[in-house]
Amino acid sequence: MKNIIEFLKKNIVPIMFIIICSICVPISGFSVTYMINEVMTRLTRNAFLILSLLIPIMAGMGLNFGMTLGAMAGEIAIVLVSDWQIWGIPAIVLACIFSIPISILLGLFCGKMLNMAKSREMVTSYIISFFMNGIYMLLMLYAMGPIIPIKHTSIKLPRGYGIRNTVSMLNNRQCIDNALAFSVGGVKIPVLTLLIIAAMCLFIIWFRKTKLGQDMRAVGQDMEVARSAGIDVEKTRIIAMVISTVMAGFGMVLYVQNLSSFSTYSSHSNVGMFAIAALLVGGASVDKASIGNVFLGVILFHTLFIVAPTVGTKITGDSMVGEYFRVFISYAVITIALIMYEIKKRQQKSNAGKLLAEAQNKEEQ
Amino acid sequence: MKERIKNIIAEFGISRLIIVGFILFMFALAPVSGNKISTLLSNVANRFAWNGLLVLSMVPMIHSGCGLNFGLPLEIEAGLLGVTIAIEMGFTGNEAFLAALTIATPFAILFGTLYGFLLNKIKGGEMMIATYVGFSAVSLMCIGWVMLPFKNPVIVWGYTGKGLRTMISIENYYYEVLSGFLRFKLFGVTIPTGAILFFALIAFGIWAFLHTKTGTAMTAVGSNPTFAKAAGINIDRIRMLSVILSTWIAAIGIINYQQGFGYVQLYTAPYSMAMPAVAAILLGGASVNKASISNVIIGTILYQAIVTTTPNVINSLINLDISDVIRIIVSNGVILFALTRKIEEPKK
Amino acid sequence: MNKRRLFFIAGTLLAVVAICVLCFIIGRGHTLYLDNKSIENTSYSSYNAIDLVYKGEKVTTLAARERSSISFTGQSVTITLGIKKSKSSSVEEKTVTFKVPYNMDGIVINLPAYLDGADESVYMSEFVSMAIVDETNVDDEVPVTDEFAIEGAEEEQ
Amino acid sequence: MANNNAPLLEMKNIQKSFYGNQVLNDINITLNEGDVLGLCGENGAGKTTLMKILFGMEEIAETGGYGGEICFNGEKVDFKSPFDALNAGIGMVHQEFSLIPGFTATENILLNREPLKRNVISEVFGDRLNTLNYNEMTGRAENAIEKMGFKIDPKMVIADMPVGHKQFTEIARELSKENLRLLILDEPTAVLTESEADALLQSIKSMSERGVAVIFVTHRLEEIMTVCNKVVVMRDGLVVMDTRAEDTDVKKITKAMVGRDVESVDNKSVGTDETAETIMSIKNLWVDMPGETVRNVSLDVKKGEILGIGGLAGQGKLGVPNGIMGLYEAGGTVVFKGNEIPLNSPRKCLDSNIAFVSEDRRGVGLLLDETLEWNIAFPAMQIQNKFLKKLFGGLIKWRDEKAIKEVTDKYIDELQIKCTSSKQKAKELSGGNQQKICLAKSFALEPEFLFASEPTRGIDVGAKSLVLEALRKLNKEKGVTVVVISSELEELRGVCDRIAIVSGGEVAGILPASKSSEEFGQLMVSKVI
Repeated sequence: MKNIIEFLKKNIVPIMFIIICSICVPISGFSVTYMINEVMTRLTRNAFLILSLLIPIMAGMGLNFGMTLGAMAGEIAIVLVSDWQIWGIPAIVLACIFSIPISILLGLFCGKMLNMAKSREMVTSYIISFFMNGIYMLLMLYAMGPIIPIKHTSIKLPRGYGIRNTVSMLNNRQCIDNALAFSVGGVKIPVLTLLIIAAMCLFIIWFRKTKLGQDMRAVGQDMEVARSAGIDVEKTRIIAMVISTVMAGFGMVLYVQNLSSFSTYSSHSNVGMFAIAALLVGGASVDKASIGNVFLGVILFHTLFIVAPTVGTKITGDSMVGEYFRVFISYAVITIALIMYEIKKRQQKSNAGKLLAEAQNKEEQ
Repeated sequence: MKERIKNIIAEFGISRLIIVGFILFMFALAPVSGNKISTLLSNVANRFAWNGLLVLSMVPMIHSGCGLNFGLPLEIEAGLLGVTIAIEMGFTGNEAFLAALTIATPFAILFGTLYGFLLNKIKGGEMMIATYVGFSAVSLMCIGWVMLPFKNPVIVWGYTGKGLRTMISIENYYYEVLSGFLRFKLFGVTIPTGAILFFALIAFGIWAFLHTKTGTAMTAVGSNPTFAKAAGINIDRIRMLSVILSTWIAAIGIINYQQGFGYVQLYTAPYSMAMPAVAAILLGGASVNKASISNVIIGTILYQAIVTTTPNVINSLINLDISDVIRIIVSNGVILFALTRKIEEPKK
Repeated sequence: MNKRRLFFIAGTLLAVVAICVLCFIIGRGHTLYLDNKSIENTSYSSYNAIDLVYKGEKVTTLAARERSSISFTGQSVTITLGIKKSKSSSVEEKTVTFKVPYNMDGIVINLPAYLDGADESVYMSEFVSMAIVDETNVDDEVPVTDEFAIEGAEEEQ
Repeated sequence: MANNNAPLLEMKNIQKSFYGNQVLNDINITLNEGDVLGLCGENGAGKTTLMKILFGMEEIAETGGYGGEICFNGEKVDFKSPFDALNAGIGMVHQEFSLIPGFTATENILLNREPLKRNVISEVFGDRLNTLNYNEMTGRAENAIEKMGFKIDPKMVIADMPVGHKQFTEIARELSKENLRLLILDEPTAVLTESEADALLQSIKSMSERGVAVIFVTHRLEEIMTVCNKVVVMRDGLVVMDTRAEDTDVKKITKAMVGRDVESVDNKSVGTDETAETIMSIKNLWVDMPGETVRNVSLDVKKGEILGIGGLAGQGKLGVPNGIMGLYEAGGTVVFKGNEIPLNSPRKCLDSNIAFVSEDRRGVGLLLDETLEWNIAFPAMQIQNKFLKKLFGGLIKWRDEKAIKEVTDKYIDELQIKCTSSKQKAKELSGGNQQKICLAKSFALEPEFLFASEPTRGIDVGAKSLVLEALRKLNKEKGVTVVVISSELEELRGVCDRIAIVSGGEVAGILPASKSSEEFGQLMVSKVI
């Protein structure tokens, strides 16, 4: 009985979500194929991004709210590539390659900053994402055009410099999804994207077996012991951050190729926040996350995401309630996960007292 | 003499010197760009009166060691509830202001107690959780604004008659009730005396509180919690008190902000209220566990100066609407700077 | 950084650069504009009707004075034309390939001139978009900065 | 290899001083291959500092380095960091575990020395992307464990391991280093059960047969006799005994460890009159204080006496006051002047006039960023509403700055605290003066009962005698019952009427201060767990 309660306590968030989904989905009245189709597209769209969160958790840096930096790098690369009128899969490949140097730069900056704010990584990475958002806007609104040559009017703002609010992806929309896609019973299965995501999972599993992966796990659990064993803690944490940012860059490119257009100035901050919420819904915690959490999380979180507005309208007759309910659920999930992590951290300290009391009356008998 | 200058600079902090230099540079450019310095200054004075209290609400929690109060949006909701209910009950003109304050107080105490109880449970991880508690509360309230049974046509959506509007003008309610009071011109600069007096009153209240027995206990809890515990202080009770105090000031602060700004902003407006207030108090020289009233005053003036002068000056000079970007970079840059400072642990 | 490592790194860099160049070439998008118009004071006059078939799929039939476009990636494009010179003549199939210079986004081909054997300078010209500045969404000016992912729900998440 | 007739390790006239007080003077130790040297001595005798010098810990270099010479393997060496020592072949197992909880034993044993396999990606991106060679790792770990002699499961994760196994994992880790020539064990048996301790002694024997020298730092004198062939006893930074194990026995070692040349200890105490009524009685107290766990202490304190509580470090003596004052989780019953005081709440003790001077000055005792005035006046203000002006009929209690300044200046000259003014920040004072501030803080409470925990630790000699004098004065003139907790036996014998010795989390015995230090020494090591 004890370990059942333990199991329940540990996975309170996924269980809660399963219950909510099982209530909302029937109410929404969507057909099964529609649901599966929707969840499949969102799964392929977001999975890569959420996978990029695993490495920093493994290295003990908590939830990487700074992943929006990687997303920004991906967006900058996409904008450049579409300005050079490159279409289809070559455009996606080029965008990924071009996002690497930018991601590395941003990852280094973020890693250095987090090393200066040890024990406060998450808040700092959260603020870094806003700070970098400011610099990103400076770059996109004022530097693109005069400094970085942008030819096409479809991308440039009418005033001649700066990038439009929304950049269209029409000429390379779903180019990867459709590549080897086939549909089974009305559900489109984008095989190539799934292959890419599977390759990423293999990389993470393989990475855990490398020396660097082992060092990261050691640093994540106890920095002092790792340092006394000779591991360069600072460098390892920075590498973890760089890898995560590069992966987030790729994830963003994959995410954007699925849409017909993306909003240059806001989609990266949405993406970051919803990826973290999805991961936590999958049962991950601030110091432990597995690939299983990613997929369970994506499916559960996005099922609710699809269903919420319609359920909201059905219950309250106002579609806005569904929208707000969706945003509330994401924030609530992150809050609960953070609170449980802090409480669990303080709990280990307090049960030593009980042992002593038991030891004493054992002595008396 | 050189020695004195050196420790003034160290005391004032190099980063703040850069920002002050930047602002002076802006003021120097003002005449060239065609706006009068006096209008700029009155702008700063006006916005100081609006935001002063919101920044002041940071002090109690930083003082008692709860860290930077990113949960400000939750506290602002208490104030918004006070206003909407006051208007719903038909108060108009200046009584609406007083009614809003009185109604907001019970909500502030309720929200403060819940929020304080939660923060006591998670000592150490306050800042991150406060942020998301704030956001959850605001998004929950968005649902609330739609569902709660408000009838008064002034504030309810015109066509559906259900759910509150996002922006409610308080033109004939308590607009400028404080700022307008004894307003006078000091060689061209309009000073909203009423609002500044209101701020001064609350600030004096805080200053006085910090001189009382419980106030001293709160400072001790902030600077070394184990010392306070050894001296018999009930840490959780003091932290709870600081959170309730901060919630109450924030609730009052948002109502004061509205009387200056002229509109009540509901739904998603509170989201973006936390960052400016945190940036302002850090700009004033506060650290993650030490903040004083002078930090609030200096910080708010500096921050508002940046936010108001840069757009007017730069726009007219090189007609580039860059102010929004600069605001984001500066405010988040300052917070980042504070977070990466090493706060010396009491043990070291 | 021993010799061996340097060799491998150089190898990978080269491979990456090669991939980029390849992508630039095969990925470069162009648009081919086809006119079935006569050109004044020349002998080339529009045909009765020309069918356009691209990659086995019938794109459209160009009547006189009509223009249509095909967008494609890569430097050259092959299309088959079903040409009816006049109302009564039979349809003559002809497969043609056009090479597009790298720096041009789009080129305009005047079919009658091309089919009647005119030289390149006559039948081909660069397509210059009239830089139509659509005043419609001028409110682009104000960047939508949704700092807190609040309007997260607006574009299909 | 250097000429192998020279001894493996020679430490010649080693000197070390911390902030002015001499911790080690003129230490000479020689050690040959395969020797097992038992190193023992009271706390503060300097043995841990000596081992830190040998192991090249950064702490030593940071606090001014050391005098004298170390020759290892015949060559003169000066280790700047633990890594130099490790490369030279010296391993050290510290008291607190340095293990990664989530890793298996194998991963811990080979931490940062894992055997790797090359792969395509690591060719390009660098060696850190080589994959771990798992079966080689298990192989190496197994023979390290077997070399160590005690069977532990290499696959088990440290977090689920019993405490003893963790210690063996660390030893196996040091043994897995091929070039290991000398292993330092710092009180390894403190956490082991009987059977595990014997297994450890067995593995030390097998190590020495294989030519690995071992320095075995412990309080358990019988273990030294069974396994060591050389014994070194240190006291007050001096080597007082350096003989072969056969020529000595437990009794001689204890005498060397504790016995001073008994100069006249001016103990003015008149001894406790047994007839005085008990002011505080403690029954089956347990306290969960990390490193100072109290298991089952029962003790009665007589009114008006100065009771000393002594014992070795880590045996629980510091846990007693911290537990009673509610700073650490505690259980049991404490009766003060007839009525029972609930535990785990500092307020209740302070309300019944019990004050506490903490051993952790900087962490618990002081508000480092506040002025001396606040530090001294704060507890009295909070608990007894002293130094407060009543405004509007007591509705608001306002800080009475004048009264606070008065009481601060009173104690500044009474305890001769060297400071620029009462407004100076506490962190700017020297150790001795900070301790006086903590004392003044408790005196301001005008307590009836005072716990003073390690009042003289880490302060200069001048301040020491002044602090002890102040405690004696408080007891004599104001009749305050004082309990002094200290690890320096001589000091307790100088100021207390009776001394209780805590060992293994329990009271080993209570003796009048006039008893000889050997008897106290016996009590100290009697129940060492």
